Amino acid sequence: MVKDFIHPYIPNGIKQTKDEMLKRIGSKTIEDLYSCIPEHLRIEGRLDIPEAISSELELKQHVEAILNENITCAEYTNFLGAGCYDHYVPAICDEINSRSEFLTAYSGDTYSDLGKNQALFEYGSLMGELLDMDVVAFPTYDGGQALNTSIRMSHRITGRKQMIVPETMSKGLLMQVREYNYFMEIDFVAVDEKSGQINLQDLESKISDQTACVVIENPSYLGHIDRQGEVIGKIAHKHEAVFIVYVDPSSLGILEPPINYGADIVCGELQPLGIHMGYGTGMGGIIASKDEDAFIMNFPNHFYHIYENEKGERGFARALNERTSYAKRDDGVEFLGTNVGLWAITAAVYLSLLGPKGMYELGENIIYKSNYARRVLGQVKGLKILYPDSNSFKEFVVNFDDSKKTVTQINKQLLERKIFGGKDLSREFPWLGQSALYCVTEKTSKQDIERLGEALDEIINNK
Amino acid sequence: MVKDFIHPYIPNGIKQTKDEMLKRIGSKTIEDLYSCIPEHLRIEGRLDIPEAISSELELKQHVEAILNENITCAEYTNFLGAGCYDHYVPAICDEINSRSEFLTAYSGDTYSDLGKNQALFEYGSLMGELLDMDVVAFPTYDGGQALNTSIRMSHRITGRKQMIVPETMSKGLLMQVREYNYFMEIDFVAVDEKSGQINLQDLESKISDQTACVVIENPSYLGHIDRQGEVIGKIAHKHEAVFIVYVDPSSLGILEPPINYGADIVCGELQPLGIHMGYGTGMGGIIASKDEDAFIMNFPNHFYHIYENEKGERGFARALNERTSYAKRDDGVEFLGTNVGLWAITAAVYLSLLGPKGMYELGENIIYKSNYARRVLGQVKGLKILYPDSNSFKEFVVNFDDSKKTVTQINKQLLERKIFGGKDLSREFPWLGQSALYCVTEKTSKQDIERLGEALDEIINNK
Amino acid sequence: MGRKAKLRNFHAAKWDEPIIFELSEPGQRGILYPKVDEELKDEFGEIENLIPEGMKREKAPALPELAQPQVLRHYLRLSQQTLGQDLVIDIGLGTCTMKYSPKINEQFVRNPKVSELHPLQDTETTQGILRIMYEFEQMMKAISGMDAFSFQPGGGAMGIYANASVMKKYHEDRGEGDQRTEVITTILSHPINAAAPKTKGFKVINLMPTETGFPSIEALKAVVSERTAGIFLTNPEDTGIFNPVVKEFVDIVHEAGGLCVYDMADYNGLFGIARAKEAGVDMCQFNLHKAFSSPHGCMGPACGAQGVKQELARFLPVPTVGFDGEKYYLDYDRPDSIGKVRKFYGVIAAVIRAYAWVLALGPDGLKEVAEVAILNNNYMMKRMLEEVRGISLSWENVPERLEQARYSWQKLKEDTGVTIADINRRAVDYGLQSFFPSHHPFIIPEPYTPEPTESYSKADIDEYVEIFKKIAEEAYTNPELVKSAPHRSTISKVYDNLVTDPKDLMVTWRAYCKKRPMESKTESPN
Amino acid sequence: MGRKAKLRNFHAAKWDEPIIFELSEPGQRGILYPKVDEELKDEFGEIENLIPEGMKREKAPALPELAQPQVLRHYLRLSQQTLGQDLVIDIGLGTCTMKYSPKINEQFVRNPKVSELHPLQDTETTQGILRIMYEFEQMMKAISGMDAFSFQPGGGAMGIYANASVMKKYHEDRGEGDQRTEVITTILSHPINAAAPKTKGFKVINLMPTETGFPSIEALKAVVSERTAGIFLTNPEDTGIFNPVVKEFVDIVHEAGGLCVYDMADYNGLFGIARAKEAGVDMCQFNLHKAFSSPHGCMGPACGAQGVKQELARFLPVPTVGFDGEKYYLDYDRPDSIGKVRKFYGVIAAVIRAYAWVLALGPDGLKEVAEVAILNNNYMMKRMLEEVRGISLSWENVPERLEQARYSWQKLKEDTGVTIADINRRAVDYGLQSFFPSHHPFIIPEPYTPEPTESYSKADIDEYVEIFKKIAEEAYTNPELVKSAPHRSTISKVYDNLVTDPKDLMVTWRAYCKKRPMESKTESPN
Ligand SMILES: Cc1ncc(COP(=O)(O)O)c(C=O)c1O
Ligand SMILES: Cc1ncc(COP(=O)(O)O)c(C=O)c1O
Repeated sequence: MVKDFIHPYIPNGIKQTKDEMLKRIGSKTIEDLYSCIPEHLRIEGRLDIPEAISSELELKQHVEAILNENITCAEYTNFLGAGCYDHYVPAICDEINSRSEFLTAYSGDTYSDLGKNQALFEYGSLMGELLDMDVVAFPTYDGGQALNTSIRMSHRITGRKQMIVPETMSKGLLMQVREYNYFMEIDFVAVDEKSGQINLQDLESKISDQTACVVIENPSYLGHIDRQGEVIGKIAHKHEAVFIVYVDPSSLGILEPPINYGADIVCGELQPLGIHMGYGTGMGGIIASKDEDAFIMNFPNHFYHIYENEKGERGFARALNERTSYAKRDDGVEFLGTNVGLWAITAAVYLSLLGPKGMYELGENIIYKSNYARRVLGQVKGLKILYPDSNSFKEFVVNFDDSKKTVTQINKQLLERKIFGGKDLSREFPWLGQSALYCVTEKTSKQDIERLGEALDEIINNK
Repeated sequence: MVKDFIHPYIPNGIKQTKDEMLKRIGSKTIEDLYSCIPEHLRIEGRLDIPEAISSELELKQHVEAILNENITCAEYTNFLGAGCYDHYVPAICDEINSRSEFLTAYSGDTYSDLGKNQALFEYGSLMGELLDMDVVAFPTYDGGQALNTSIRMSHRITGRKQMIVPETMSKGLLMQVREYNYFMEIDFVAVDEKSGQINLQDLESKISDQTACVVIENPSYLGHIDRQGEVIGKIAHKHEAVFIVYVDPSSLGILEPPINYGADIVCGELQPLGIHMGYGTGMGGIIASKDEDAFIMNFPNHFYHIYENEKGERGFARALNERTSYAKRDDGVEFLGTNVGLWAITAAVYLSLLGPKGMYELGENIIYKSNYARRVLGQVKGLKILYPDSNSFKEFVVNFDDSKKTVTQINKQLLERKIFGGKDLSREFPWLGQSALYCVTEKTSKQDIERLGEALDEIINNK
Repeated sequence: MGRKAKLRNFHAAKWDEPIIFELSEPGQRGILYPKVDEELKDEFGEIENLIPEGMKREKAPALPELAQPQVLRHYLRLSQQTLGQDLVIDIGLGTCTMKYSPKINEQFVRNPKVSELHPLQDTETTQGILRIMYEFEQMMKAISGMDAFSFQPGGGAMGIYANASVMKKYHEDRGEGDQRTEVITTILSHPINAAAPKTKGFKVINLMPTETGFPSIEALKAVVSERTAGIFLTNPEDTGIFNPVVKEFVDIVHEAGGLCVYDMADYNGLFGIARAKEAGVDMCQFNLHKAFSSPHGCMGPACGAQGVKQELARFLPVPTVGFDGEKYYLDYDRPDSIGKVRKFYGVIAAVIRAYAWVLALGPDGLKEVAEVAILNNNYMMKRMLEEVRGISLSWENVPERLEQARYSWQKLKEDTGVTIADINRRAVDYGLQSFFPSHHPFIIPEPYTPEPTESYSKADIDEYVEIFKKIAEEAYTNPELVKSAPHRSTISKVYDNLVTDPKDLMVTWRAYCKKRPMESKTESPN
Repeated sequence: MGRKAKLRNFHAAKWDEPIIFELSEPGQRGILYPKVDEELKDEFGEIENLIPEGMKREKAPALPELAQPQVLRHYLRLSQQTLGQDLVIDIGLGTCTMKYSPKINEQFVRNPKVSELHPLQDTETTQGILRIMYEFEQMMKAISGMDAFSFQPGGGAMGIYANASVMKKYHEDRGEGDQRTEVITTILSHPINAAAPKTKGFKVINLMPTETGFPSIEALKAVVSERTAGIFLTNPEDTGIFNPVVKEFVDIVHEAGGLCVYDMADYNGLFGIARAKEAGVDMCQFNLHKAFSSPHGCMGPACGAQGVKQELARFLPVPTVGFDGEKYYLDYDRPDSIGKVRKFYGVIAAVIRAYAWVLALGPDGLKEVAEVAILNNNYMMKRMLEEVRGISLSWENVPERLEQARYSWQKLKEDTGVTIADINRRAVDYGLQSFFPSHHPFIIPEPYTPEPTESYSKADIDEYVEIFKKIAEEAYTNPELVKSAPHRSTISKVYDNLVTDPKDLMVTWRAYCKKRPMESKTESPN
């Protein structure tokens, strides 16, 4: 009747146990227990999936053989960024996020998961200092979704439907924005050809009393540091639009936090803060706002609030839940689900480790090395650095038009030299010609950069 | 006066903190605090070691670049054993032994380290079941040291100085035995040429009322299963010598535990039980005896004993400490120091995971695959399997004399084919000619074995 | 055989650990970064030369400053104060499918061969990971009967949202975008089944259950119309009740021109038994972090695997993974796609874990998962209902439950005044994770929804039942004990539901330092 | 600045976890192994065909049977009940140098590039690891002033034992093996300094300290003779007192033809300040798992780095690591070697960690380690002696201490009846690891030996002192509270020192099931 099915993941596979349990239930077979599922809804026969590899040893050999087909950024020299960044992950970040307790906890409350809840409160608190802001939410899926929600918030607050975004926004991010904010109109503000800075006249000409928000990225997708934030913010506010800044948190040890040049909502990608790339696994969305009711009540995300009792003991719990779809279903703010708690904790560890000085050194490393790369590549015959009139932080655009080669060709040749060249922009921004977005982080060494310069010189100039 | 020295490993490097502390002490400088060290005992100048690589990122790049010069058994196919074994390490073994709590605890007592102490008691208990014995000590440095102590115990118990060991004992182990039991006389008992089994006549001829112990390895160093344990034990006991068996714990799911054929003390290498090789890092020494006072009181090692209070709470603490050198200095039994607690816990996890059936399957995998390899290699022209008249467990000896090649030559050619050939025995046992000890574990696949056979055929027969 | 169920004399780890800011010692460093090469400093001069005016950060962020061992210690202590599934009998968090996440799978995803991959690398260098994504898609197709999958959604909620997007696109594509404005779901479904279509602009109709635990066919018929864009169904719902007429529901909606979406987050009791395909639905999503064993990670990262029928495949997010017989590739050429719902390709670590988990179990193993999940739940239900005072089952006249069940403590509350909040605090005293009552609105009073997945042994379930027996007993004999719980947790009772005004919100240390009530200040903040 | 020292409201994690055997459920499996290929089964038949008669195991080992999540859970719970250095202010375990073991170093040793190396691989394939061993030897030479090192000994004790072996071999080599039969050490030295030479066959003379904390030159002279094989010195000893006339000791022994061995396990206060070389000794050993940061791992694996002067290098264990200008190699051609003290080359993981630790700190960093260790200890001493009731310093007339100090609670005991055992149990209630009193024999009554290494912040030390202030206060005001401790630990008091007869020994579950006193049987064993 009942049979043995012995697998390490299923303790009650033993026939005797099953029989005992069935006896207590008063049923003869397990099938009896799901007799409520009519025949026509049942699967016929066995699932057509591979037979079990039930020994851990063989499973490991099987999966690792497949994974070994990958070649990684730890093996080759990487100059890819474009939204996912090859930053150094301190050992302690991994130590903490691999702790069984954190790895396998979920939505537990004040008492059962006090440690998790405190760590999440600390995430908000640390991010608050980095951003210089008081209201930081539990992070969302990724930077794109953080921006999506920021835009929706601006719509809910202003009741308006137009958003203005820079024409240099990444097409990936833009696809997310269009998808999620499908009901909004999108206007692109032009950037200056030499500097990549927002064209303020164009902004003025496009903004109106229909504008829900003005969005900038700082540094921009193409790498340059926006120096007009304050002016842009003022223009937005003049029209009572919300000023949203999408920021790279790894820059905030050396660059001014957006709130200080007028941002109302700040969002961005969390992954740079101690989280491995993992082919995109490491993404997370930072989202924070000014401490004003209208903003707070328009967040769809969890807030981890601190409580204290008479004894001075502190608990941490989700607050203002009535906003959310968990409490209100379709009457809640947007929707809420499982997001990236483990990355929040990881970022908390990262910020605790680095502190103000570490964040400064991080930024310093990136900006010097990246600028060095920009200079080295700028000196290779046949290459041109775009947006020369702006400072850049960790990314910059290299144009290959003079080399008469495509980025695809060049990147293939770099790959042969064990280098991942910059991201091909030629389809994303045809108006940039054969251009690629190069990224340099604190992990990139001076030698790596020089080797890249030599490799490109070789490839382009047959040196 | 005092200067800042800021390093992540040293919290009190801050000048202000140092000054505060010095002030409390009432000293001006830190140097004042070690003025008790006279000048002539001081180092002149700075230590002549490399300058600090104080960023974790650079340290990681530096060390990993060096480690990447290694090629491992995960990359090549390995047939080396000979005292250190390439067994599968279940994921949970590593999970547990990398837990901060276990990794960084030390010698804490009953209350502060209850969990550790229970795990150590469980190690003894699980090993006790595997060995079918009641008295199992905290493991010692490695199998060699376990054997050393076993021999010394036999000396202390019998007051005698002769030990008899098989002539096939590994030279490495023998070096340890000679070093530690320098005051004892060693006699080698011959083995049968066709079977590798102990020559009983020779044993009878060498044993006497001077014999402290008779030692056998089972399986032997050269891989065959000793089938005369019971007879050997009887011969030893007839002369009131202690019968010591050095056992491979990975065999005990399918092979009889030595106590059941008369062993008094059982020792062996712990590493096969869930511990990575780590270039020899993973060694540990199992040691267990009959439950008799004379044996117990002659252990130099810790015993983790179980206690219970009225409430039924259980504690675990070291017992009969008066035996040890910790309590008695030079009047204690041998000496005692930090050994391999983390490996004891790891082995406990391993045995808990495998259980009786896992240990059986492990043994089954090894013995079938190893015998298959023995057969496959035996069929290659120019190779000969030694000791054909015995069964072997996971290792066996291949002789290459007919091939007119040395093991060195053959192993170099195997290496080119990404295979680590068996251990060269030609210097260890010149009487075996050009022979190598091949090891096959549960990790070795049928395909690996066949590939080895083909590779050897190619190398030897220019196929 | 086995252990006797005994009540555990538990106490939570209690480190009384300050907020990380309170541990700051100015000047300490947790980690150092490379010194910028002197040559670069010479080349560029001061950092100000590289930063536009006004953009150099003036005031360093007031992050705490700690040495490395102190940072580590702090977070390790917090971790010990967290009852992860690995540590506890995590039966209480029903609907969350708290199952064992095999440790071997962690080795796979923490392997640099995964962790150090950039998503934009040339696919020549990512064949391994693409192969896993591709093969896992084939598995998911077999498991669900759907024809195409995307693993881009970052969780179940986003998977459902993506299905709402496909639904919208589908109708737009047919020129019915403006007409098909209504989505139907059930009030008992996870809130996301209402919130996601709403976020996508649909009007949502929430159907109430009848005494069967699901809505009547009549009720459905009454709301279906030419405005119907589709229906979002969960089966079984969080009540554990299976809707046997789901096919009829689907047919009705299909006839009206709507699409049917299945929320398969509660799939754990159905592996190898029932599929989306046989129910006739057009789309579904699975939570890889639930039934497929990827760990929950303190609420993510997660993956909502979105599966659709062939007709809808062209709408899936971009890119998808293809295989040309030799190489795996990313297919961006998808003009009808809804676009992107998450950066790159989703939480690939969850895909790898799920892939390894399915491989480890195979077809028979997956079915065994479902059967044991059902067996465990029915066994526990029997014991709970017969042995625990004050508890009852919702929809008592429908006795069958699959892998979970919704109970009510209403009687206990009426008899003793002890509420689910009290019971939940008390449960922590016995080493349990707090339980999940129900989603809102509470259709059932004093709800309670445990789910004993296949990862728990009979002994575990017995221990779990004994605890609730005991707590119920306590409620009847000494209600104050339960009401004043927890007594053996990391902290004692705090009043953690007092914030109603956003002005009182303190979600950062800096806000707390500004706002916290004077009387509670025990020492001045850092 | 910084946190105020406050007493922590601690409670240990308490899982009330059974012995693993009690969790067994016959039939459950924690892990499966590959099925043996059918072809092999066909080829060889039954397993009996492969095993000699009588050698097939008849009765399967009575190991427990558990599924995988249950095994994991059990050991995770036990881990939480263990106060590792990472988790606590581990100042109490003096002489053990409980310092921070950097996590980055764990990544190195857990890298398959280390863990999957077989020690007998062709050295062509192990150049990386050999290079680290070689380079670390160069570092150790500079740090100690010795001329050659072996990392083979598996701990400090074995390092000292290996030094005793070298000593013996040296005298034998000179034909004085039979004459040089006596070794001198001090009664305050770690017991191994007596036990190791004894194990090597020497007669041991233990010198008593004078009021200086170390023996007098006269006492030494009185025991030195032509029978003297050598002396085993520790400086500073576990008392933290530095012997400033160590060179005179060394000279006296040298003159008599003996060798001098330095036990450098207590080296943490001397990095960059004083070395073996300047003291004139011939041999020494360092514990890489102590001053060099390799973690203690619940008592190992460990490494005793054995260092000797050039004249003794040929006696070091075989093999050593060499470098021919191009390649690193293992040198087995060492005819004068003592042989082997441990399999292969020792605990290489400890070498890698120590190497990385030294690299991370550099010459200035190492000296800073020593200076801060000394500063921390002196600061703590000042506070302890001035603020804690009932405590005093040993050898009070020698006020200087380096990195640790031995105290006495004798006065407290006399005043209150509270013993060090009581205090130690009570300390656990405040979240501290139990402290180390002293090695045997107790020269100082009610001894106590804390060591605040450089890993602890001032705030940590302050917290530590406050706890002992409080416990002393409790002893004076409420001694029963201390005597009946612990009250907030994983278990309450058990009488853990009752075994004196080996017949009562229960070190295995099976022995316990046979022997345990009937009255304590709470349930029948599995
Ligand atoms: C039935 C059901 N649907 C949807 C979800 C939402 O999934 P997620 O939490 O991953 O966003 C859940 C998760 O709790 C669920 O149980
Ligand atoms: C001074 C001294 N010598 C020797 C040892 C012994 O070292 P190990 O414990 O590694 O065997 C110790 C360790 O406690 C020690 O402190």
